[in-house]
Amino acid sequence: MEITNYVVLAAVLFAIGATTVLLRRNAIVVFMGVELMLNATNLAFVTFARLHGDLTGQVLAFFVMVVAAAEVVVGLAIIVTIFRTRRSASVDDVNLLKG
Amino acid sequence: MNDVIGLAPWLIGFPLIGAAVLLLGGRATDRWGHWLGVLASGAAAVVGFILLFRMIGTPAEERAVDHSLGTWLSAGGLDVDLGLRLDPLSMTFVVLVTFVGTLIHIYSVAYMDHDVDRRRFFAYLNLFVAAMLTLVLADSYLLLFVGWEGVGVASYLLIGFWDTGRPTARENAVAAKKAFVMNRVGDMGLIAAMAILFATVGSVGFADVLPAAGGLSEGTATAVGLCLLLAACGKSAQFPLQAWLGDAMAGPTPVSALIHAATMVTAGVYLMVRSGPILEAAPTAQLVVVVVGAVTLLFGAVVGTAKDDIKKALAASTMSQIGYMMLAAGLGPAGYAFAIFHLLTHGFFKAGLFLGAGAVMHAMGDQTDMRRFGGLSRFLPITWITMGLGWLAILGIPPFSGYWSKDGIIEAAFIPVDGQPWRAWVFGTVAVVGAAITAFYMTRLFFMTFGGRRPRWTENQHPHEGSPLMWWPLVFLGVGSAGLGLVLGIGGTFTTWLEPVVGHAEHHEPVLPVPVIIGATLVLVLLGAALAFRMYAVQLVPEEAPRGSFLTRAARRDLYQDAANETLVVLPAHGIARLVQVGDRDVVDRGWGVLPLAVSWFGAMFRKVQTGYVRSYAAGMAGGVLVIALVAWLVVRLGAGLGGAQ
Amino acid sequence: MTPAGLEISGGETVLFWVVAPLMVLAALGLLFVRRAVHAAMCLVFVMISMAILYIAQEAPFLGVVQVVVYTGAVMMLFLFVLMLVGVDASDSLTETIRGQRWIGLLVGLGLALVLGGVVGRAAFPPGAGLAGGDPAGVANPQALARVLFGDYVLAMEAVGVLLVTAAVGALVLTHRRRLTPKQNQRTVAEARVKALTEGVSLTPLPSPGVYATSNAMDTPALGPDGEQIPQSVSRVLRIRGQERPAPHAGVALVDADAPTGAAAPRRGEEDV
Amino acid sequence: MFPWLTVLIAWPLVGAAVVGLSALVRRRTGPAGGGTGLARPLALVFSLVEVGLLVGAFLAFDTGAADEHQLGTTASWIPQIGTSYAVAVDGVGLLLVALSVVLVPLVLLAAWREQGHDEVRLRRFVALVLLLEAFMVAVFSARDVFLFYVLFEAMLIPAYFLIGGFGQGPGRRRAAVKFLMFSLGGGLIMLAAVIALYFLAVSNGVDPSRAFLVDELVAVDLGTTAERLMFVGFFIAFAIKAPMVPVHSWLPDVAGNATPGTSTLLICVLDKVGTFGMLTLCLPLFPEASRWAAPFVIALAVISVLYGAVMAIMQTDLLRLVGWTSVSHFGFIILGIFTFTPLGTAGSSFMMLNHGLATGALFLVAGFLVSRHPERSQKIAAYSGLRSTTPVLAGTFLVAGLATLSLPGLATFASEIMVLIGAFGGEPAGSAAWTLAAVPGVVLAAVYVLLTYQKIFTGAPAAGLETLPDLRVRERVVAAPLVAGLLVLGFVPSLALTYVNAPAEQSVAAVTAVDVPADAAAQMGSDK
Repeated sequence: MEITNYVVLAAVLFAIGATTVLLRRNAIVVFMGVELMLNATNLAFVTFARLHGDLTGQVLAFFVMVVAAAEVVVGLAIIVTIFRTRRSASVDDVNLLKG
Repeated sequence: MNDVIGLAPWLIGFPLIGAAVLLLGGRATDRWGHWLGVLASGAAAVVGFILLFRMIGTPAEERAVDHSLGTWLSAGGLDVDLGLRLDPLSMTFVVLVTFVGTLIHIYSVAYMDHDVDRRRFFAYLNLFVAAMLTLVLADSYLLLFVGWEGVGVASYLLIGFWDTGRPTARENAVAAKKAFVMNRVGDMGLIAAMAILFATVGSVGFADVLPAAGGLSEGTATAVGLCLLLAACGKSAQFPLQAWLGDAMAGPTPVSALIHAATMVTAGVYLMVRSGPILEAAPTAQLVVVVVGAVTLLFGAVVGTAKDDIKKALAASTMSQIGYMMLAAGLGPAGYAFAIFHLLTHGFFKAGLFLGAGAVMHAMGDQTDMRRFGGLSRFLPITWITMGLGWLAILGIPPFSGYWSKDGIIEAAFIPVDGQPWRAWVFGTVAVVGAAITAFYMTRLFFMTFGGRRPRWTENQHPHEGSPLMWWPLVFLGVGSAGLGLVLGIGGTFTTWLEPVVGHAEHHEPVLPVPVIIGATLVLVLLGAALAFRMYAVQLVPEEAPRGSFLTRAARRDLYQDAANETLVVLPAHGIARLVQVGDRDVVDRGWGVLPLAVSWFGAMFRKVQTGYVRSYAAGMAGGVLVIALVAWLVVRLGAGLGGAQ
Repeated sequence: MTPAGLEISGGETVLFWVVAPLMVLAALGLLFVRRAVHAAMCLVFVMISMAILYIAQEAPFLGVVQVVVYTGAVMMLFLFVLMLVGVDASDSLTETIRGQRWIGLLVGLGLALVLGGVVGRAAFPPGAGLAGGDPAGVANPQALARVLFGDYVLAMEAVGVLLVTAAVGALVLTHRRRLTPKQNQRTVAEARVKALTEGVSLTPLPSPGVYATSNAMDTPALGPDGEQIPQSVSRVLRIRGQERPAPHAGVALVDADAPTGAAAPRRGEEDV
Repeated sequence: MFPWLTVLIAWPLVGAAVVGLSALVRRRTGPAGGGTGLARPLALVFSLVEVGLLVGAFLAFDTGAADEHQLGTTASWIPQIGTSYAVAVDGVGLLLVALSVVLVPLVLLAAWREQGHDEVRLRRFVALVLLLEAFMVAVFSARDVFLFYVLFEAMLIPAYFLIGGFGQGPGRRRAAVKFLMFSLGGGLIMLAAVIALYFLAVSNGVDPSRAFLVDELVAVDLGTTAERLMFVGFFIAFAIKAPMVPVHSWLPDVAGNATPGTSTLLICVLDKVGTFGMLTLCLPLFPEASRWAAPFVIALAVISVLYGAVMAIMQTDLLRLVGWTSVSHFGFIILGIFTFTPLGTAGSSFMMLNHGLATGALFLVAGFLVSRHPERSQKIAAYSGLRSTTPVLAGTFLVAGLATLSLPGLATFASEIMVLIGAFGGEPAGSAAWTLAAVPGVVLAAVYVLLTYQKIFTGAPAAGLETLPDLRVRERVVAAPLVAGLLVLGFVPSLALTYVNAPAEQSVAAVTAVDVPADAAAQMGSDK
């Protein structure tokens, strides 16, 4: 087996995550898509760390995890706040970014 | 001469100071302002006579003196002094302006007695005298132009003197504006002439330009001559810029006498005579001057026969008489002296006629329609006699003054120029016919006013002579009308007097013997006068104007000059102006408006991309990544391909 | 062509081919399941599988962290929020933005193609493997710790600050500001006295169940005048129609089901 | 040597700051100072002291060397990009500085009651006027192209607020934006040229720390194409400012909507930056390009003369009319500059001063008239027959109007006739013909001035206007210096010509010293 299989797997997972972000309307599921994309990159990092024999990739994956955790905390807090005021978790209900 | 030359600036100074005091002093000077005006004008007259007598006392060749007060304007090669040129020509004018001017000042004290704005009137009169003297005393075209415009603005102010508070106020103001604007049309000519002279000779001073005139190419001289003629036409109400003079009668009558008869309107003739050397270098321009003079001469005379308004009839007469002068000025040295001579005598008799008309109007409660006069000789004897003298003078009956000057012009017109007898015949005939028509309309005016047994007055009119302040000037002018020509004309005194300025005229024989010309003229004049006497003194004059022939109706309407101006100039000009206005709004302004519109249109277009939906934005970003990847790939491929090709 | 320094064992190969398709399937579940809870469960599966792959790829520490942080903390957080929002909240899959579905699918596919293309076209170096580069005997967590607290100590500190900030941020965001003044005993008493004019009784309402014969909760109390007081029965019972009349001779229960009017005070203030 | 110009620039800035701070003083002392506070008197005192300083500058100026730049200061400003604070004036610059300094107190006095009793508004207004004064003095004395550009744009800030914030017309905000957009558009093109100029100068061996100084740039040979492009960049900016047809559209709107005082400062002084820039930057920096473009510029100038005059005749709004007359007069100024004769150039320089006095007087007197109308109408048709009720106002208006139509005896005549006589003999192709084409402008001027006078002041008094008050003492004090200036300079034009003759000769000499390349001459021929 080639080690690149891991990378291909990461790419596929990343694409699925991105598609989730584009297609789903529930903010929480969209968020899960983002998490999936992050995890896919982590897999790539770990694979490349192994490929190059360099631990830095793993370190970076570690940092991604921490940042992702922070991001989840804040993001979910925002979703909760929005849900509390608008009674909806659909991203399409929030179009204040309109130009 | 040089010991009194220092007085010369005071000729202009006295009236200018008078005008300044009266204008700035305001209502505080109301009580004595008119006497200050008379004093200023009188002082100028005294200075004028002192200078005149000193000039007569000096030998002929030393009479022309240039007196400079220092530099006025000096820049880029143009040096103009505040310089005065005193010579027989300008002194003639000085005496005419100050003497007649002072008489009219005195007359006005009484004439304007009841006007609340009498002080302002005298301020303007003084301003006019100062400007007129600047015009004639200037030693350069530029300084002449200062006076030229100065008399224009004084004329504007005086024509529109009654521009508020009267039923005709708006018409008066319009007449004033018309006069100024038409004068300005002429002024363009003077500006252009100065520009050409500066470009060719490098100066606008008489001392530089006139001697150099002979060296100008004929084309340049013609251009300058025609430009000067345009200026003269505007100022002297010559065809085709004559339309303003009739309307200018809206001003008080002393104004008409001083400005629109005796002095300002003759400035064009002065300009022509002063610029004689330039005209002589341009035969074409000379011919045009003669033609303009001849046309105006007949034009004014024809219009004069039909006017019922006494002032407008006199205005038409003025136009016609200036036509004579202009004709003479175009004849070269032979005519110059007679042009100025006629100008001088005309100044006296026409001022007298206008002041007489003023006296009649004063007596008849500002009535100007001659059909409502009649039989006034018994009630206004002094006016009758003095106007009678003026009437005889303008008819050219010997030995009254008009005979000496006008006959000289007619004779000069019959002299062939450059061996072209047709010109002599044409212009001579025109001059003689004009004299006959003049006799007709002046006799008509005189008898419609004074003759007839049955007065045609409106009710409640009790004509009587005005105060001595009014009739003494009439007497002076009447005496001048009667005797001036005899004094100056006999033996060619005046011609000799002007010779140092205008040059000596070689004597040429007219195409007809002189006695024949004189005889024929007199016969035609008497015929014209007799016809008028029969129609307006023997027969009854209807109170309402009859419809009249086509020619009469046309003459009443100034031979449709206003209509022609309206259709030929005003309407097209207004059309162009409308076009420019619409163009500015709809093309220029809106054209610039397109830029911001385009910007906001683009904004509106790209605004639609911003739906506000997060997922759209996310799709945009992801799509952008794809596009970038694609472009990067293409670039790499292309780069590789090129690299491979090399 | 297996790289020299990196041996991929047969076991790992088997593991990969078992786990990877399942992961992809679970990930696709994220796209297609309707209920958010199910999506969350799919994601949990993907993450745990991911941890397994990490461990297989010589990253045992990250594998453990993955389980602890993602499945243990992050996904639990997701589930909590889902509970808060409503577990049964299902997503309608009809698309509201015109063209978004096709654009999304196209872009997703394109992304997969591009990434796959890149992977396919890239020339990878021979695999090195982590064991070869490390000093012998040092386990993965220790090696990682050396790098983390050696080269990246500053980033580590910064990440710590970030976590604290995120925690505070979450607190601030979810904090509900009090819009009305806090109620204390005095204000409650004053409000009651004030409401007296509107026909609200000053004293507590009588409890149900006086003269009870069975379950006292569903029987209205009787007032001093002998009338039944319907309000004394819990509102829920009244709405369900489970109250029963008081056994009082001669007095019929009149219109017990009808609401007692808008002005009628309710028992207790706890409104949902 | 005393830095007169720096002091002249700094003093109004100090004034603006003090006026701004005067709010604090009043608050501390309580409302004892009446309803309108200290701002107006303070500003007036500052502007009058500035006039005193100006007199000092005049005394220190050596008229024998009017073509040299004097009274100046030079200091490095941003050494990294080689800009300097370099100020100095020649005779022309000094006259324009004088015009700005003299007009400001008059404008303040004229606007004494214009802004009502709102103290904050008043304070802002006078502070902006003082700020504008400082910028105007500075821009006329800048000898560093970059400094000039910065001031050129900085002037727009106070001008924008003066139009948009304090105007009288309903469209003042739109007019302010229009003014700003036009000016910024021109400034942008000019900026490109300024930057290009710097780099070309540096590449031609000019010391980079001095490469923005005009005196250094004059000697640089830029190369034909580059010079022409840069000329166009500068010229467009100046043409917009000077308002020249067809980039004049902003001017009538501003004139119709701003207060007369603002219009005076803007059109009589600030717009002179356009013609001043043409004279002192375009000609010396780009002599060959100036000659190359001259036939085209002259044609546009003459079109401006006639266009502005015709549009003025067609106006129904008094203040817009005055604005249009300026388009006409700026045409004359540009005609004089681009025919390259010492007489015409001196006339144009003189006319820049005279136009400020004459049009300023006309704007301010028109403002006095409008302020008397019960509804503050600017429509000419709203007035009639006012000569008998307000004779002094009518007289002042007439004098200002006659100055606008260049009547002899008033300063404008001398300058206009100098331009016309000079331009006729100009060197560029078609000078004579175009000059003759401009001459009808004097007739049109007579029409628009006298028509307006006739409509407003003659005839029967309009209903409701029978008892208007005549000019008050304050208003006479405003009008008197302008009228006196016009009369004095009209009778003794040499007072001003002393300052403009030498610079005019110098700038003409600089331009005519350069040969026009053969291809350019051919192009000039084909332009006709």
